[in-house]
Amino acid sequence: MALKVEGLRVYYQTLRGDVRALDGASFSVGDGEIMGLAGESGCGKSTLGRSLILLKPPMKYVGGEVLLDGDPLPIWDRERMAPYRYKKVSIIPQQAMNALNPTRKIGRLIRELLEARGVSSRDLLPELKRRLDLVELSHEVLKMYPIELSGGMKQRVVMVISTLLDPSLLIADEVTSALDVSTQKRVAEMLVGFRDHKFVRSMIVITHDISILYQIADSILVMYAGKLAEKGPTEAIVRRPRHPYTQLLISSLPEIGVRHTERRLSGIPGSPPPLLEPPQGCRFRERCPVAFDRCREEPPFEELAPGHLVACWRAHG
Amino acid sequence: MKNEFLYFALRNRKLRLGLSVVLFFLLLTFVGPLLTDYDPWGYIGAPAQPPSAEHWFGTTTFGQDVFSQFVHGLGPAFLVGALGGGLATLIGTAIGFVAGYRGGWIDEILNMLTNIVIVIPTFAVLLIIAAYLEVRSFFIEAVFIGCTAWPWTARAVRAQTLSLRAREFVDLARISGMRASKIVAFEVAPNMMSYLVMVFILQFGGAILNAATLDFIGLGPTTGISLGLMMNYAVLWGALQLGMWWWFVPPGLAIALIVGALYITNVGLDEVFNPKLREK
Amino acid sequence: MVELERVTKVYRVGTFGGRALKAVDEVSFEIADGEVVSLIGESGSGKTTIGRMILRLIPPTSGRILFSGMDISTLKGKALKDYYRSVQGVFQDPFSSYNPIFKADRVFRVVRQEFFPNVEEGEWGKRVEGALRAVGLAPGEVLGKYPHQLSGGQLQRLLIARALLLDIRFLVADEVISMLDASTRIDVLNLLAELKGERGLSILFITHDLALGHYLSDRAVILYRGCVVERGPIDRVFGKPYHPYTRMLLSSVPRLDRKWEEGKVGLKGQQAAPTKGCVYHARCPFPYESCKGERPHLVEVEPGHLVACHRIGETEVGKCRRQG
Amino acid sequence: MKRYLTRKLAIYILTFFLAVTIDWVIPRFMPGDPVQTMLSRANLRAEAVEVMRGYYLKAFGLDVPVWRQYLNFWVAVFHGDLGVSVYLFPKPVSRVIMEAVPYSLALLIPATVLSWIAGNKFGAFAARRKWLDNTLLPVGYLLNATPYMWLGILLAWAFGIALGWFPIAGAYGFDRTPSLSLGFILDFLWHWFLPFASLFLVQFGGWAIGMRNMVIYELEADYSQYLEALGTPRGLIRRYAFRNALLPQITGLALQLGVIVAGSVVTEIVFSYPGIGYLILQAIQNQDYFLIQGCFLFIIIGVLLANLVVDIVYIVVDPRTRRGMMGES
Repeated sequence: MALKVEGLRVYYQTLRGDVRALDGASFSVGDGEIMGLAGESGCGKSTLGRSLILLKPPMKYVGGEVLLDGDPLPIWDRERMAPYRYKKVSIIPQQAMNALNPTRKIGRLIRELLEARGVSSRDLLPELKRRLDLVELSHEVLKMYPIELSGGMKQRVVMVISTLLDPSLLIADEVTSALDVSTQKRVAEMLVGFRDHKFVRSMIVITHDISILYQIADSILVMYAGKLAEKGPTEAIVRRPRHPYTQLLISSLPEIGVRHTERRLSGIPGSPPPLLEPPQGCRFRERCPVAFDRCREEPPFEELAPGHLVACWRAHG
Repeated sequence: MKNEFLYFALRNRKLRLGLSVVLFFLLLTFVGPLLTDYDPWGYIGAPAQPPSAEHWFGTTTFGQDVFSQFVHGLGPAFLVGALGGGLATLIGTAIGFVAGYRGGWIDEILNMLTNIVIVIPTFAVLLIIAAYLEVRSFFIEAVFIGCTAWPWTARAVRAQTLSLRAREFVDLARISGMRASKIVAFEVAPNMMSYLVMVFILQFGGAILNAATLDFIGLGPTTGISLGLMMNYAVLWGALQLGMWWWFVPPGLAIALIVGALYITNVGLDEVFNPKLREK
Repeated sequence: MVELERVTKVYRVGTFGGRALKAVDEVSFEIADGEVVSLIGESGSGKTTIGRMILRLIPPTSGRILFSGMDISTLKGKALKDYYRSVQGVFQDPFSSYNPIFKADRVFRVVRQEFFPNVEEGEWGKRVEGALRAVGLAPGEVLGKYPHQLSGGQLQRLLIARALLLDIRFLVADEVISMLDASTRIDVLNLLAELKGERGLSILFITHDLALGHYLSDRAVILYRGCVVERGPIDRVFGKPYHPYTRMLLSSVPRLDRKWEEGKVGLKGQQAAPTKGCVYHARCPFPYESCKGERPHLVEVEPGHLVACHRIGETEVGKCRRQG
Repeated sequence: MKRYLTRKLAIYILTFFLAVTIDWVIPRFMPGDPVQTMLSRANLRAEAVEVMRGYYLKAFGLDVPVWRQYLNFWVAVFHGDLGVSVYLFPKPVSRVIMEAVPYSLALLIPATVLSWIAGNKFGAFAARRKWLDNTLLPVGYLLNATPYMWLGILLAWAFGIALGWFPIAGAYGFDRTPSLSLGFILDFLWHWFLPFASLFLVQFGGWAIGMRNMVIYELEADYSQYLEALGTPRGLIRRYAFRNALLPQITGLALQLGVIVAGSVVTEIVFSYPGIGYLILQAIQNQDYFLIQGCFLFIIIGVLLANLVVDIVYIVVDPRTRRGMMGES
């Protein structure tokens, strides 16, 4: 197991109290696995991603453990976590377009960043160039300022920088969201390429778009309102989802070939519960068409079939 | 919304501190003259006396009561601040709105004007105008200050208007058939109220400092008393050499405290208005 | 109902308007009564600019936009207001569509103030409730709330209700669901479909998402770099696309029913904006020499289905399809 | 970059044009008869009156059309002919000013440059360091709110009178004449220190606070967050933040120039320091209008030149302007 997360709880501190953005997450990601992390806005998926690398206020560590390659990650300690960052865990942030210092040439930025982490930039230069080729960027970008690149180019630069030290775990946070479909496809394929070239051992791809995950992920973890709803192999999640939320979510996605006159799709009525004071029991209960009495108790996140976990009483019953 | 604002406003330490200091001096402006019977210009006592029960802030080289001068000088400071600062805010806001909302060549011209007035040292212009005016009043001083201090406000308001204008609610107002002036007044401006309040506070403080500088070099109002004028006389008539600290400390300290408190109030307001800056 | 005739928009960029940027380049198409047309393109295709020109938020540089045969650029004063009675828009970002310091239902008051100053309070209240119910909102749940207290889906519905108060005949829906969550998206789409069906509303549905376009519309217009490269009935454009760009788009869409093919979509050549020749030639997998020099015109390949590609009309078409 | 600089230059030239016009308009179109008023108000020696009247008539050229007068004024300005000082009769205004300028610059340049550097360093250092930050804020705002002359007066009183460590008037002792001897230089520095310190301190507060706010803003920026997520040591992140925060501070310096000049004028007055500021006070007290006008023009030209220098520095420091990437000023 490359990554093992056990009972992780991370809250957001606000003046009104703690927002329980991530309320107990237990899962693991295997060697060479690309795990997709899906869910709607505010479900806690970005909180989960970020807390694995940089947990800082207003985020608050409440409990849980994280093991990477068998070693515990001190994610609650901002200082002690520093040596693990980049070398062990790395991230492609959501705002990749703004992630580069505007007043440094990209080559120099990379050099200074590597030297600061005690890595010789000279030794890595050939590899850096090889990877720029891989993401279809000319070596000239090293002599340019970020402002001279397009948004997409900046994002690919960030992708190369983030993976340059071959981290064990890469977190890709909404990397494809703002992109056009054609670019989206290439970028998604590049992520897979990073894994195939062993630049990263395993990867968590955070997105709200399940169809992207279907293309590139080995497994998908669906979150709802700060809790894990379902995790399983991609094919199983898309074809045979067991959690009612996953089922409704997937059936609400329009596909090419579907027309409203022929097959009318429908969304999920209602909206997610407030995470400031979340309801007891299953958090999807209010919107769930098959909810019953037992859902007042919290359903366990348990294995149904090998590698397929669901938090739903109906699925277990 | 409103209650939340009030809640944070009352809890904010900087805001409370800043406002109390400003209010204290404002109160003193009104109450102060009642506490003293002395004519600020009258030669009423022994010269160069240190503070005493009779003369709370001592007397000048000529035997004038410093406390009386001080409390009478506070009023003009607030007056020039409110009037000059208000005028600067008004001009700057108007130019910023027009330039930012209309865009095009109007924007180009107003922008050019703003840039020119920004590089002209305000003080030098005030200097030459004041020098040629034989009779000067607080009102004229405030108007001149207001007419030269607006550029940074215009620039900031223009930038904000530009960004608000690009928001979709402005488009929605336009396809509701609303006229441009109405959109600025009812859609754009209300979003900037908090910002404009802060601009006014800064302009207020700036106008007080500007006026004090002019008064100090003898280009202030030709009649009346002001804090800047007190410092002018103190320096001219040897308060320094004679060690008469009670003469020059109060006026400068009052200005520094009032303006400083205004700045602190501003930081406090900024924290109240922008949740991101609130103390954690 | 709405007709675009060789509409062009050139933006001046740079401090003194030094460079010109052609956002929309001689675009012509029309939207018939009761028809939903999808305007599909990636960022920089000019799709939003077209929507804004139809709403008269910006003027075209050249060309005409006709509404019921009338050139909308000539409208002024009352005539313009009447135009807005029939033509309305809903935009991409629901949160930015509301003034954050006012309650959300202020959009209704503005409509009353501007269009129906004579309708009395009670009557107006009934109309608002009617419009809210028509878009599937419970009046009690949304009236009197601030925008941040409502969800994106609710806000977009409110805007559609606002348009309905005006008895509109044509709606410009600019990426209206791209910022909504997947679980509420489809309901807004269904709502638009109902309005078309029940009220005979014409809709210009601007989107970058081909699946959404396909779900809702009757016809599609594919834009690339400000030019129409293909347009026609939706099932023809999606079922039998001719233009290499349309085909590339379709093959790049992530789908849940099949995996991506190993097609190589290059990222290079995306930056340069060609001034002559086919707008797509730098990225086209099978360009001709003539593609560089001459811009292809839209050619009708089957009834109502037009394509702008030099390969069309030649026997190569079939071959080109097989390769793509 | 070329466009950026051209635009700036155009503004400066326009500004200069406007300033000269103001300088010409104000004495002419203020209420009353300027020549008569000036002559009657000025405390002139008898023999000077006639010379002055002749000069006024020539300078104001009241017998030629207005446009001609305006043109003549420009010609005179370009010849450096700004009239004759009344108070230091018969010295030409330009010479009076030139003699005062070195003293003003000796105060202004070091005080401005050093306070800018020190304020920025200190502000960046204090940002996000709780204890320092909590002290910096109130002290900085108070310093920034302090009228320049008052701080000058306080320093003069405390260190000049009460403690007696420094002289509080003049640029050098009465018994000395300017020379390059060590004795004179030490004496000069001794006189220079207090006015310098008072100018320095007020500005220091402003820069420190501005920098503190900018650094905090930069540390919140996406690129800082990204670097932190990659485990970059705080030193490098702060270095980047500092460097990027400097850019708005450079622009801020240009915006502050007018205020700084005003501050140095009153500081010179407090310390009777023989620069332009002290000259202005003398001119006002002696109603020496030509001298006031000359000082006005001189300050404007000085500030415009300083603005140009700041612009060039900005171009050197910000790579984006060099690459022609700046849309707007």
